[in-house]
Amino acid sequence: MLELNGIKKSFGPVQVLHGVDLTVRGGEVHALLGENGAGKSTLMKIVSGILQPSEGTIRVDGQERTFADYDAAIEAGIGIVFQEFSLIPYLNAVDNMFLAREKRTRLGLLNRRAMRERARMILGRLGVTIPLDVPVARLSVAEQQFVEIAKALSLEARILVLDEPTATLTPDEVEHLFTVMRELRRQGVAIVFISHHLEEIFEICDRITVLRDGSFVATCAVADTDTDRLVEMMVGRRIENSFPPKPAHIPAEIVLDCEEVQLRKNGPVSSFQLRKGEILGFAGLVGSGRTETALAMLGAFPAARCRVRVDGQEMRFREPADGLAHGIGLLPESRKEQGLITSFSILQNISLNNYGKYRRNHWFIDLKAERAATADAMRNVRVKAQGPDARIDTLSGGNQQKVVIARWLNHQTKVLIFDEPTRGIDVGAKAEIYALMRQYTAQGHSIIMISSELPEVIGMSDRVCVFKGGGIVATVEGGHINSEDIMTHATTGRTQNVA
Amino acid sequence: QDGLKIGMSFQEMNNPYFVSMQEALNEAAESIGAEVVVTDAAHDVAKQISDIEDMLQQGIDILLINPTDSAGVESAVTMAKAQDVVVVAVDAQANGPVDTFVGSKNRDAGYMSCKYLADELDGKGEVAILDGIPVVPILERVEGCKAAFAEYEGITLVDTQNGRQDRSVALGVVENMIQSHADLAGIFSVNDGGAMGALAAIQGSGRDIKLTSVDGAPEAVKAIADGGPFIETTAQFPRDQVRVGLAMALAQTWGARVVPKAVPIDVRVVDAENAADFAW
Amino acid sequence: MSHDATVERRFDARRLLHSPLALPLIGLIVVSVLMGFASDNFFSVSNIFNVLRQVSIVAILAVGMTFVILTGGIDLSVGAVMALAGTIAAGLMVNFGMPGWVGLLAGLGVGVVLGVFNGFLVAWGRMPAIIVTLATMGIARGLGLIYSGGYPISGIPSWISWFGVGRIGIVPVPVIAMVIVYALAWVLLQRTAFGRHVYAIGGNELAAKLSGVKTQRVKLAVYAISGVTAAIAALILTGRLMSGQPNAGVGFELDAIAAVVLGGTAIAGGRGLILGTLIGAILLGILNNGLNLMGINPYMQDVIKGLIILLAIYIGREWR
Amino acid sequence: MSHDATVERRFDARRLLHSPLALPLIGLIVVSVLMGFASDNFFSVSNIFNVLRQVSIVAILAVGMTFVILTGGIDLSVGAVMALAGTIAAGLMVNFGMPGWVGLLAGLGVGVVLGVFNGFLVAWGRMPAIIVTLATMGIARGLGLIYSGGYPISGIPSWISWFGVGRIGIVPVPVIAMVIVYALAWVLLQRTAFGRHVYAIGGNELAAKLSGVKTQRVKLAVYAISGVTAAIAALILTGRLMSGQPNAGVGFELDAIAAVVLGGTAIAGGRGLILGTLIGAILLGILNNGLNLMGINPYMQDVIKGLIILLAIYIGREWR
Ligand SMILES: Nc1ncnc2c1ncn2[C@@H]1O[C@H](COP(=O)(O)OP(=O)(O)OP(=O)(O)O)[C@@H](O)[C@H]1O
Ligand SMILES: Nc1ncnc2c1ncn2[C@@H]1O[C@H](COP(=O)(O)OP(=O)(O)OP(=O)(O)O)[C@@H](O)[C@H]1O
Ligand SMILES: [Mg+2]
Ligand SMILES: [Mg+2]
Repeated sequence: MLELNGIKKSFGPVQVLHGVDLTVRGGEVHALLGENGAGKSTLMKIVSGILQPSEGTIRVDGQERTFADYDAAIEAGIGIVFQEFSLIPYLNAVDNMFLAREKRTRLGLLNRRAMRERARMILGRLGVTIPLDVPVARLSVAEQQFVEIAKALSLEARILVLDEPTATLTPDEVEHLFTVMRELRRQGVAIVFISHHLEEIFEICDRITVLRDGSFVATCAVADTDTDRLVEMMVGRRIENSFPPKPAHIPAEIVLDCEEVQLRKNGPVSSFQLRKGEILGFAGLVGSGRTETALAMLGAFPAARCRVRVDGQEMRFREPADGLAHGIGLLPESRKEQGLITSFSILQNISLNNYGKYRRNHWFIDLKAERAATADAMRNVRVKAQGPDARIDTLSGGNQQKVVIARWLNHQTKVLIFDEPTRGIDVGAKAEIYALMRQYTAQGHSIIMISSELPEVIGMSDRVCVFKGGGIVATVEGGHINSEDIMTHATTGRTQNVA
Repeated sequence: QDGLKIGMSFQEMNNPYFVSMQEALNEAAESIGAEVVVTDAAHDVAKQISDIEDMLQQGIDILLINPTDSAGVESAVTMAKAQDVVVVAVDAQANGPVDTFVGSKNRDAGYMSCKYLADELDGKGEVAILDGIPVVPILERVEGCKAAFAEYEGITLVDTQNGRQDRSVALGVVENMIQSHADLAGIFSVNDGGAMGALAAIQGSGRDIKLTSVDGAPEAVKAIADGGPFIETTAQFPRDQVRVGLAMALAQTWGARVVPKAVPIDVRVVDAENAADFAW
Repeated sequence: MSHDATVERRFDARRLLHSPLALPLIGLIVVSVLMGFASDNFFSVSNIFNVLRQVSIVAILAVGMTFVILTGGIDLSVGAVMALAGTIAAGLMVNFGMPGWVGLLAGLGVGVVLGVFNGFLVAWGRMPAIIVTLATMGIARGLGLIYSGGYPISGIPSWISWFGVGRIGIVPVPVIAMVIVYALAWVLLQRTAFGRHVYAIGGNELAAKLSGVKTQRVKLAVYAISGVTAAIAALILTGRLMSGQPNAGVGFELDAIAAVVLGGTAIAGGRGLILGTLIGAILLGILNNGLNLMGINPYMQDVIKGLIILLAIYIGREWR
Repeated sequence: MSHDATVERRFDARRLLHSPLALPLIGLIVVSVLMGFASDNFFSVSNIFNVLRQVSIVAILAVGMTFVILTGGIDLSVGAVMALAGTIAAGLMVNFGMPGWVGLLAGLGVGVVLGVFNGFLVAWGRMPAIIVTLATMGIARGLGLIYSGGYPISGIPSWISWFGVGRIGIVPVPVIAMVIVYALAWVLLQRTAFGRHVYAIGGNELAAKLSGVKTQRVKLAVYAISGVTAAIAALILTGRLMSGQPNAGVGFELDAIAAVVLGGTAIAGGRGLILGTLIGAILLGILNNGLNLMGINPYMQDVIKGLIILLAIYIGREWR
């Protein structure tokens, strides 16, 4: 149905695709795999007309096509869910789904009822209920992701591209999505699916194409391969057990004591303690309040109540800067909106909150020291880029995430809150980041890791706080850190109500 | 003489009053074969100083200055004199070593207009003043006007508002004035620009309010000739101010040593009787 | 049962309070009541129409401004474009003896041309709106003054004054014009795809473009609309002043922007309601009128107006 | 070998061309050369210092404006704050017989207070900068007029004129002041953490805040800096005018914005260089001076200036 031949793409002097071939048949789910920066998103942007290839041909149904823009691709039956959100924050879900293809009445006015009904139907198919009257900015990240998917589905595309749609979804929601994908496959739709979760690949995909550094490596059937072989194709080497061993003993010293957090009036009250050198996992379903709890501690979310002790001292942070001053840093969950300064270079992004380290004569930045330190930090997390001066928006999604991680690892704060740290990170890099996290705690620092990836929570956490409905319902440790226990708490746990 | 160069710096040029000055200047200069440079300060003193500095760079021999503000232009006047340029202030006085000042008798103008208004109202009734940008000539007109009103026991000044000498601003301000004073019988506007706005407001309200003003602008004169609420404007003579000013300056370049320090130019009442024959 | 009802009632009141129109409306009511106390004339029918008539010009300019600001742009040229449109219209009638309607059409044409000029440079030229329209402001003012030689152009056909001072029943014509313009703008923004696209561009231009919105065309259109509303305002102004005034409307762009923002529209674009703009414009008009009626020193009026605007926006910030 | 060398050379030229300063500089050179052809006087030393002296006031205002715009804000009050600072300074000297330096300090105080007022409302009040500073503009103008009763205040100690018309060697004092202010601003922006934070806030305020930048303090600081530069400009203005002028500086905010944008700073914030602003201000000054020297009709000057600004920004858009 879709056939790409010898696609090449350069941005200025940098070539990012070196002749990629890809054939997707109707009625199959085709996985596109590769490390961060391998060129997956770029290839899909070419398919959907957002970028033009430097060389190579695109065939749809055997006919050679060139797409001047996304509209032209849509005409040809192609729909895409972008890796970066493309929703309009202040419009509601319906308006977003039908943006630029509104249904009209005979008078040329908006047919709002028809659009609403159709939106409800599509969202129903995805098995989610989303409020249709509020601006999408008020929806959770996962809800936004579903709106995004619904938007692509509303196109009735025959070729559907999903660029990391599951990165922000919980297992349950992923299942919903897969059900819909299977249904579409049955109807003969060709689906290109990008994900860094290999287990998902094996669950839903029929065939796989692997890219490495912008070059085509291989296409094969899922049945003919296994995880190790895939990883080797992607990374060019084997990756051993991705989670580093957990330390046998965590000292009892408490660095952060969150005595009382109540997100909303009449909501549940939770408390937890973070020990020196431990990784404390925050697990829970989407919207269970993990992010908000973290933000509330730093004064970035207006919680009804919040009492925090740092090293035994009562603190009241009004903004993240106060938290930083006391050694608490936050890596936010949405790198683009909350993490990166898009107009800055990689170097400037890494040193953003850390000029204290490169000071000369008290006031001035020591540019040389800054450069040296950031270059190190970049190497540590293996950012793939032209150099420290490259503009952030020329990096692939995963590499952008690595830059934010580099910023915080470089900062060496006593406590680091990592909100979905490996979102969009490839398997190889993930292992390295896990190793870095362990290294970090081994130095006596502590980490709170908010994650929607259960294996990650289980593999990395020394203890796990399980959230539900805005508060902690259970804290598990030791042998209880397993998926059954956590999921039970996350779905059935009872929250304490405080009058 | 090898190319006499005359510079004139106006405070504003989007006003027929100053436009006609410029026309008179161009005619006069042409008749003696002199070159003219004109600048428009757009009511900005700082720009006026820059304008004059630029003209001095061009080597002007005579500077006619129509100051936005008397005090503010002093440094420019000083600089001009330092380069032996003859400086004549036109329409409003300038501080510093100005050679001659040529300007209307603004206090008389305000006095005459308001006396005319009071007489037309038979010496009784509520009146209001439509004020303008606070520069000396305008302040003098208001002062003269108040002096005239004070001579009539039956006249009460009930309101003073600022129409910024702008037709559309004045229109709104006078509409509100009319709303808030049910017995308003007369309005004095400090210039014709504001008066035209006031006239529109009065006509729109359908009330019987008499209007006088200062300037003698073509539009105002026509409105007076047509009859209606606008009954009088005390005319100034912008063209003559420039002509006299230039003459004073020329006299100095020819070597005159005792030119008058100030040449006041008369103003004249223009009303329905003589409006048809009046033009700047 | 009764408990539930309370919850429901409370919920509704909150909804009402959280409507983006709530705050401008409250501001309007508060200011009106204050003015009513301070001046007996304020609540007379004749004064209310007086205020609305005075408001009409800025209110109509603010319609185009709302479209532009919703896309995240700004149009500083509206006052100058209005003046130029009025001047050219009057000039054609007076100096070239053309019939009134030709002049009016020409005025409209001036608005469209300059609006398209702005829109083209912003959309296809990818230049910042603030600087494009600032330049256009200078150009339009200059052209008006060159064309008229600095003189106001009077002597236009007397029926033109109907647009400025006429009435239908007891309602002034400018007020009717204002209502019609607002109604059209409301339909465009709330009930057409074009309107959605205007909001979408202000919310996230890149995302809108990726979704297939023809962002350049839409941007061109909003500046053209701003040009058209400037020309309509020029028509009313010409009718009110019975002349073409090359200097009219200096600073009106700032009043129009103030009206839009007071009306609750986000200056960064993407959020706002056209009815808010109407309320904002009326609020400003009432301030001007009320402070005049109270006979406050005009210099003091600037200060009070500034403080009230700050207060209104400060209280309103929660709603944005 | 020779092939390689070519490639390298070409690459370097591109780098140079892609510096954000390249375009403003080219614009400056082109306009200067044109003006030089059109007017003999243009390239005389005395005229160059004349231009720089004239430029100094707007150029200094534009420094504060650059800081503010880099954070994604805008300051429309600079002209009015400058006028108020000058008026108060002159008023204290003349009406209260205070020594000159007390007056000057008071003027500086006015700038700081109004700057902090703006910054406080923008940062802690979370109000849009355009509307806050618009209101402050009205308030500052009103206060200046109330304080002075509308009259300019003259009769200040004569040594104050040194700041406006004095020279050190052959270099006018305002030019020296301008150079010092720009040097300080350059250091602040390029060599301190504060400067990086200014850029970061303009690039992505939320990200900066979550990363631990004290965004509110930084924003307060940039508006305060803008107030300070307005007060410095007021000092020079007072020296030039030898009086406090409550009406001075109307529209200077627009000239300052134009200088910033012509200098290549993105109006949305996050990107730009202070030296670009200097070049932009000089470019504007040369246009004013050159068009005056050529004896162009003042109305026409507005049109030409507008067109040249558009052209400059249009060509420059690729660089942004
Ligand atoms: N506009 C651009 N200019 C220069 N280089 C770019 C640009 N866009 C992308 N690249 C580069 O192209 C390469 C491929 O990026 P792409 O986004 O396609 O990666 P990806 O495979 O989707 O990675 P990820 O898994 O992290 O999303 C990256 O090295 C990136 O730095
Ligand atoms: N800006 C907002 N306005 C209103 N509700 C919000 C907003 N942001 C989040 N919420 C809601 O608050 C709840 C908690 O969200 P939070 O982001 O803390 O959850 P989470 O457990 O971190 O999950 P996620 O994976 O979505 O980040 C969710 O129900 C979400 O819909
Ligand atoms: Mg990608
Ligand atoms: Mg979260």
